[in-house]
Amino acid sequence: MQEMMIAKARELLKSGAVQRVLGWKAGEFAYDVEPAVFESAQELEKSFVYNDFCGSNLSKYLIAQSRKEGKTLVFLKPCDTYSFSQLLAEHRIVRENVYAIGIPCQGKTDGETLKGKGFTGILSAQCEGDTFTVHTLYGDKTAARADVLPERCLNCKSKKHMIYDELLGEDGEVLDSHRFDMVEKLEKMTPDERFAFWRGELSRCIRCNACRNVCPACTCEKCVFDNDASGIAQKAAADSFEENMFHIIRAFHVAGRCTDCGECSRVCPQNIPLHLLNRKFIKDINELYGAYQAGEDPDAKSPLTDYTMNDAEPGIVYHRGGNQ
Amino acid sequence: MSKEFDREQILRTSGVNPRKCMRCGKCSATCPSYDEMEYHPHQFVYMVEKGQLDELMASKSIYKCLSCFACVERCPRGVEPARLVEAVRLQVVRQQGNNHLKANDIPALLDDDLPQQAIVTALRKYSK
Amino acid sequence: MQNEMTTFKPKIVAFCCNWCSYAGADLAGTNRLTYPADVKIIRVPCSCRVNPMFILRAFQRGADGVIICGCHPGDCHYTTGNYYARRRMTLLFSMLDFLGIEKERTRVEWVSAAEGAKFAATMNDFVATVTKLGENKRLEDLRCKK
Amino acid sequence: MKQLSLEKLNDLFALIGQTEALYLPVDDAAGQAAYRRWQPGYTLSKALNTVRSAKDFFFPQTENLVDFKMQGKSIEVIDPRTEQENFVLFGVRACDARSFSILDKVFLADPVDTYYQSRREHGTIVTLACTRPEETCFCTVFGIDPAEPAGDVSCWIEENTLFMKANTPKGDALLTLAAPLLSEGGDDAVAAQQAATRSVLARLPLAKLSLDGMGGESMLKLFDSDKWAELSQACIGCGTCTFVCPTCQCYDIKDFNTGDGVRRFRCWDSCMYSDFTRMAHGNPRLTQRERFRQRFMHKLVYFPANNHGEYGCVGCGRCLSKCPVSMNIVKVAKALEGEVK
Amino acid sequence: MQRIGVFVCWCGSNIAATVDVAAVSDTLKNEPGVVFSTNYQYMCSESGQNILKDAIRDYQLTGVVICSCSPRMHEATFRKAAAAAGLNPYMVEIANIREQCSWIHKDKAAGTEKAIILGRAAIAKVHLNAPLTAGESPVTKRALVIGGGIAGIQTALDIAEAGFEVDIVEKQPTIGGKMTQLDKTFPTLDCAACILTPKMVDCAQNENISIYAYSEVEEVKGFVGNFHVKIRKKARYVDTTKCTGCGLCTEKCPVKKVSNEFNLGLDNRRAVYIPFAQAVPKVATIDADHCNMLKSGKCGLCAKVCTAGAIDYKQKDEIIDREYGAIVVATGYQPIALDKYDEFAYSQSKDVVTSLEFERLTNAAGPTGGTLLRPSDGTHPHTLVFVQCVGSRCEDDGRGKSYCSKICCMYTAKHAMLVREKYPDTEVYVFYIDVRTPGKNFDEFYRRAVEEYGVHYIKGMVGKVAPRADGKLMVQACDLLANEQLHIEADMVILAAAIEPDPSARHLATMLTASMDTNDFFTEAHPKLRPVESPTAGIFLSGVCQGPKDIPETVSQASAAAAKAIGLLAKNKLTCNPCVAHSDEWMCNGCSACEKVCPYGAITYMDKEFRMPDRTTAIRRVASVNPAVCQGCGACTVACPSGAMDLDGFSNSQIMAEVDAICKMK
Repeated sequence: MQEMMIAKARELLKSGAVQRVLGWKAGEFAYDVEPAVFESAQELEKSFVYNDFCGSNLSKYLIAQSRKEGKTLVFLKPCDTYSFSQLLAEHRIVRENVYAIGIPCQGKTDGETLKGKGFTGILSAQCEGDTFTVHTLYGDKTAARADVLPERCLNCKSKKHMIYDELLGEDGEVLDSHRFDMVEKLEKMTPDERFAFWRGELSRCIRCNACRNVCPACTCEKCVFDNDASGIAQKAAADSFEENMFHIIRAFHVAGRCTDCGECSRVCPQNIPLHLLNRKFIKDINELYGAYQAGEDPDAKSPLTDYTMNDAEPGIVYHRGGNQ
Repeated sequence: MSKEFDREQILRTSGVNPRKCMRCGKCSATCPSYDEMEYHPHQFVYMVEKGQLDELMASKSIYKCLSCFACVERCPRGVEPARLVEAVRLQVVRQQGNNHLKANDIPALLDDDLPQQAIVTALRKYSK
Repeated sequence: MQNEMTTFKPKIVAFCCNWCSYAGADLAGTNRLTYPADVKIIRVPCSCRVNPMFILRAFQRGADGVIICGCHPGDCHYTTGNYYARRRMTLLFSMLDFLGIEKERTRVEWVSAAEGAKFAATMNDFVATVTKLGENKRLEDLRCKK
Repeated sequence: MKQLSLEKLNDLFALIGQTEALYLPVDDAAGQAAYRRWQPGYTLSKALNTVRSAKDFFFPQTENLVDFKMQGKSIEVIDPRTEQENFVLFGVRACDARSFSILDKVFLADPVDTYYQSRREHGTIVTLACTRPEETCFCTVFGIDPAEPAGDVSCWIEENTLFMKANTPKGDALLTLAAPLLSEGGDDAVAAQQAATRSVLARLPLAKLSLDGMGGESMLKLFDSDKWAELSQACIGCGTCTFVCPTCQCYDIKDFNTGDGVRRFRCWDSCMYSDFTRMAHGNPRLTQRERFRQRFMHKLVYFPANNHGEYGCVGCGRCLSKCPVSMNIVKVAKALEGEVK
Repeated sequence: MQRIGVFVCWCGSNIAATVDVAAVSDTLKNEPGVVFSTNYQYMCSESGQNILKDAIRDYQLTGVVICSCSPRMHEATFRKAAAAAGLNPYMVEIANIREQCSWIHKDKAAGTEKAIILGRAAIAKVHLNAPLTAGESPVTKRALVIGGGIAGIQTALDIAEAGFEVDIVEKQPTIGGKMTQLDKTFPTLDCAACILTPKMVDCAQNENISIYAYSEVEEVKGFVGNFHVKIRKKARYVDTTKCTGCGLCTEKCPVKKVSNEFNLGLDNRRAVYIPFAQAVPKVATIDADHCNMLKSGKCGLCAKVCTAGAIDYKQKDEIIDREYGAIVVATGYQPIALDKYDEFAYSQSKDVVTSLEFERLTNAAGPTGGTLLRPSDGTHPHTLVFVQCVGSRCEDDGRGKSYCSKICCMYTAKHAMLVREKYPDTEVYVFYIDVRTPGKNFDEFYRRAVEEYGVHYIKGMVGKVAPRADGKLMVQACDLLANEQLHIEADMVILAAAIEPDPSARHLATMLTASMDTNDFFTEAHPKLRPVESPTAGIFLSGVCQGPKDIPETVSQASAAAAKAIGLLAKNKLTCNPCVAHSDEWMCNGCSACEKVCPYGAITYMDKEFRMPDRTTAIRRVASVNPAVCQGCGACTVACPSGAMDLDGFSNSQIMAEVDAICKMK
C-alpha cells in the first residue's frame, strides 16, 4: 500500500494536480511516525511511510493546509474521513483545495500501546499477517495483531470511507462494534462507583490540552478555556472541580460533532479514557434522538442544533441508568 | 391469576397500546373473518382496554382470526388489533399449559397442498 | 449530626425565562405562595440562553442545586428556544449522572406565566430534594469554600 | 554501602513514613507509574519511570502564592503558606535527579524563589539506579550515569536486596533513621549490576546522539535555520512535552476570584501555547513555528549559553514517548546537526 | 469601575414588612463600586424617580440598581427616568425583592438576607453592563402576498384598502386558488364563484394591487421592513398587455388532449388555455410542454388567429426585483395523493373520486355541466358512499397525516345534502369516525343532512372498496353501533382526502427563514396570542398554510394578517431591541451552529479578510447578526462552542457574575 501511495502522490505532484501531500513520515524508531507535509518526490521517497503506526488523524491539519494556495493531497483512513466530512460540514476546510484519497486500514497501534502490553526497549517492529514481531533491547517478542491494537481499533465503527476523491484499495463496510460496552458498564454502576471511577481517571489530568488540540472537532479559533474573557479560562486544574469542568464542557462542545475517532484517548499522556465521555453523548443521542453518526451525512442536522416536538424531557435522566 | 395480570400480560406480549385506538372500526370493516367472530377486532381493542377479558378468553373468536393482518395494515393509528387477538389467544393457551403444536412436529403433519400461510397461522395459534 | 442535617440550608439557583417562568415566579409572589428563601432567581431571556457553563459555575461557586425553568414546549416566546434547551439539558444532566454527580441536583421544569402555584410547588419540592441530598460535594471547588 | 532485604522494604517505608512524608512511584489505574504518598499496601512500581517527573515536588503544577480577602471595600493580603513539612522522595531516577540542579539554576538564582527553596530544603531525594533502560533513554548524552544516580541517597535493587549509599548529610540522616533495618555490604553486587547496566546503555539507539555545535556559539545560525518550519509542521501546540518534562520551568501567574477574594496562584505554562508570554501588545511568538523553536532553542542553545554549557535536557525520554505527533528533542537535535556542521 | 447607585424601595409595607430595607441599603453601600445607596417608600412614584434622577446627576452614577418589584412591572419606568437624567437606560438593573422575596417569605431575617443577595447579584451585573442603543431601520411601504387564493386575495384587498401597495404572487395562471374549484360553500350553500369572483375582480381593479400570476418567489433576502425579493414571472408566451382574453386561440389550438388541471384531470383542455371563464388576469397561457410550436416549431395557429397579436413564442421568464416591508404567506393547501390507499381502489376505479373532484363533478362549470354522472360510464349513480378521514388522523406518516383536516366533515355533509336534494332517488351513506361541527350554524347544517335529507350517517370506517366487473363498487364497512359488517353495492365512492400544505411552502419557508412544524404548516409566533405572525419578524400567515381551516376562518385570518402587516407598514421606522446577539469575528469559527438554531434567520455568514496573528492575511468565514432581525433569545450563544456569540444585556459574563454573587459564601 505504501508503494502505491507514494506512486500516486508522486504522479499527482508531478502533474501539478496537487502542490503538496499530507501523509506520515518515518521517525527514529518503528513507532514514532509523525504527520508531515511533503512537497517533492524526493521527500516522499526519503521518509513517507504508511504502516501499522500511522494512527494519527490527518484531517485536522487540512484546516490550515486547505487555506494554502494550491491543492493538498491527503491520505485518509476510513475513520479519518468521518472527521474530514464533519469539518467540511462545519465549513472549516476549503474543499476545492483538497484531493482526498481514501486508504484502507486494518487498525493502527502505537508505541504507548505496545509499551502498555509489556514491550520495552523497542528497537523495531514488523507485522506479517496477524503476527507482530517486536525487536527490543532485551530480545525479540511476538504478539497477535489483535492483542496489540488499541481499544479504538478493536471497536472500530467503520471501515467505510465517507468521502474521498479517489480510493486506493477496497472500501469496507460500516461495522457493528462493541464501542458502547464500557459506557454501558459504567451506566450500570452506582453513582458512587461512577464517581470514584471518574475521580480516579480525571484526577490524573495534567491539562496539557493534548486531547483538545488533537481533536478534529475542537477547532475553535480561540478555545473558551484559553480565553480570559470567557470567565472559565484555566491554564491548569487548580482544583478537582476544574478537571471535571474542562472535560464536561469539552465533551459538551463536541457533542453531536464528535465522530468518535478516538484521538483524544490515544494522545492522552495519562491514558485517561476520554473517549468514554464522547461516547456517552453519542450513545445518549442515539437512544434519545435517533441514530446519528457525525461525519456520515454532511447535510444532516446535528442533534444539538435540531429538535423534535416530542423529545424526551430532561427528567428522563432520573429514570435511566443502573442507579435506581 | 388476576384479571389485571392477564391484561398486563396481554399488553406486554402484544406490544399494543389500545389507548391509541380512535374507534374508527376500520379493522372490523376490513376483517375477512368478521362474520365468524363473536367479538370483532375493534371489540378486542376496546374490551382489552376496559379489562373485559373473561368474555374474550372464553370466546371462540380468538381462534377465528386468520392472522391475515389486514387490520394491522389498514389501521390508521398503528394499533395492530391482530396482535392483540393473538396475545389473548396466547394467554389462553398458556393458561391451559399445553403446547399444542411444536415446531419439530410440523414436518410429519405437512401436506403438499397445505398453504404456507396455514402452517404459520397454525403455529401461531397452537404453540406457546 | 442530626442537628447539622436539619440546619443545612441549600443554595439553589433558578434560571427563569423572562416570558413564562419569571412571570410565573412573579405570580407566585403576587399570590403570596411561599417557598424557601434559599431559591434565588436569575432572569434570562429564554431557557435556551442557559449555557452548561452557568450551571457548572453555580456548582463551583457553592450552589447545591440548579433548576432551569422555561415556557412549556411549544409555547416558547421565541418558538423553538426551549426545544434546544431541552436537548442540551437532557444531555448535560445525563453526563453529570455519568460522572457520578447526583442527578437530583439539576432539574428542568416548564412553568408558564399562569402557573404561580406550580412554580412555588416546584421550588418547594426541589429545595426538599436538595436538602435531603445535603451539601454539594462532588462538584465543589474548595477554593470557593471557606 | 548499606543493604536491606526487599522483604523488609515495607518496613523501611513504614519507618520513614512515620516521621516524614514519603513519596514513591506506584502504578496508577492506567498501569503507569505516578508518585503517591506512601500508605500501607502501596508497592513500589516496576516501571522504568513515572509519567510526570519528580519536579512536581519542588515546583508543583499549581501553587498558591498569595490570597486577597475582600470585605466590602477593604482588602486583606494573606500569605497562604504553612510550615513546609519534611519529605522523602524515593525511587527518583538519575535523569530526574539531574533535573533538580537545572531547576536550581533558575529558581535559586537571585532573586531566590522562596517557595521552591523551602521545598528543596525540606526534601530528601533517594534515587534508584536503572537496570533496564529503554530505547527512548539518552541521559548518557548529558553525562548522566543511570547506574550511579546522584541524590541524597543512591539505591540499587538487585535480586532480592536493596542497596543504599548516602551521598550528603541529608542522606546520612535518612540512613541513620533507617539504621535499625540496615546492614553493611553490597559493593560487589552493585558493581556487577552497574557493569551489566552500562553494557545495555552502550547499545541504546540514542547513545551516540550528538549535540556538537549546540550551545551559544551557533545561536543565530540555529535560530535562522529553515528547518524549523518543517520540524514544527506537525506540532499541535499542546503542552504534553513541557508538562512531562523534568526541566521545563515556565509558569504563569493567575488570579482566581473565589467570590469573596482572590487567590493568586502560579501554574505551569507551556511555551508551546499560543498565549504563552502574551503581553498587552500580543504574543511575541506569532506562529507555532516560533513557539516550537523557542522550546528547543531554550533547552539546547540558550540554557547552555547561560549555564556553562549545561543543556536544559536530561535525556529522560518522556517527550519521546508522550508527544501526540511523535515530535521530540532528539528529532530536532538530529535535524539541526547538519545546520552547524 | 462603575459608579453605582442603589435604591431600595419599601413599596409601602409590601417590601418593608418582611425586608429590613434600611439594612439592605446600608449593606449594599459597602459593595465595591457602590457610591450611593438609599431607600425610599415608593421608588416608582414621581418623588422616588426624582431621587433617582438627582442621584444620577449628583453622584455621576454610571449604573443603577433598583431593589423593588418585578422588572416586568417597572423596569421601563426606571429606565425612562434614568434616561431623563442622562444615563443610558440599559445601565439600570432591577433586583426583584417584592414578588420574589418579600411576598413569599415570612421571616424578616431570611427575607432581608435574600434581598441583600439579590441586590448584590444586580450590582455584579451592572458592573458589566454597557450602554446599549436601540437601532432603527426604515420600512419599505409595500407588502408582498405569496399565494393568490381566497386568503391572499382578502389580505391584499385589506392592505390595499389601507392605502399601501401590495403585490400578489400566484404560481397558477390565475388567482382564485382552490375556492374557484368549489361548487357551493357551507353552511349557507352560496355558490363559491358568485362570492369569490367579485373579489378577484376587485384585486385586478385596485390600483394599489399588482398581480403577478404565473409567477413564483425565487429569492428572499433582507429582514423586517426591508425584504428584497426576486420574483420569477414565468413565460406565458402571450403578451398579457395585448391579450384581450377573447379565447379564440383556445378554440383553434389543435392540441386537444391536455389533461385539464382546473377540472382535476376529469376532462381536457388545449395547449393554449384560459383556466376558466372568470380567470384574473383573463389572458391565455401557452403550455410549453404540449405546444407544438414550442416543441417542434411547427404550427403557429394561435398566432395566426390572434387579432391582437399577443402570441409571443420567444417570450422568456422575467425576473422582477422588488422591495417589501412585510410579507404575507398564503400558500394554501392541496389534497394528499391517495396512491397509498389501495383499499379504497382510488387508482383502480374512475368512480372512486376525491371530494375536490366531486366538487367539479357537481359544478355547473365542471366537465359534466353540473349533472352528477359516473365518470366511468356517464350514467346516473344511485348509491353513493362517502368516506371521511381518508388520510387524516393517521399515525402512519408514509400514508397519511396525523392531524384532523378540519373541513371534511362539513363539506361531506354539504355534498351528501346536495346530492339528496338534487337526486332524491339516491341512497347516500357517510362513513365517519367522529363528526366535528364546531362553527356557527355548522352542527345545524349537519343535522339537516341527517334529519331532512335522510343521509345515512354510519359510525365506522370503510375497510375495503372492490370494483366489480359489472362496474359496481363493493364497499365493505363496519357499522360500529350496530356491531355488524356491511356490504354495500355502490355506484360511486367519494373520499374525503386529507389536506396538506402546498408543496412549494417548504422551500419558501427556507427562503423566509420562517419555521414550520413537522407537517410543513407554518408555525405562528405564539399559538394563542400571535396566531397570524410568523416568529420571523415581518412575515405574516394567512389561510391554510398555517393549519387547516375553512373559508370563513381563512378570511378572518387573512384580514388579521393584513391588519398586522398594515401595523408594520404604517411605521416609518422600526426600533430594534438592543439586547441582541453579536458575534466576535475574531473568535468565530464560521461553523454555522448558531445559524442553525436561530429561529429568525438573523445570522448570516460572510467571507472577510483578516490580518491573522502571524501577520498574514486570511479570508475567514464569520457570522454576523442582523440586529434588526435578532430577537435576543440567546439560542446561538450556547450553540457557539468558542463563545464568539454573546448576547448584549444578558452576556455570559453578566450571568456568571450574577451566579457568583448568588452563590457567594458568607
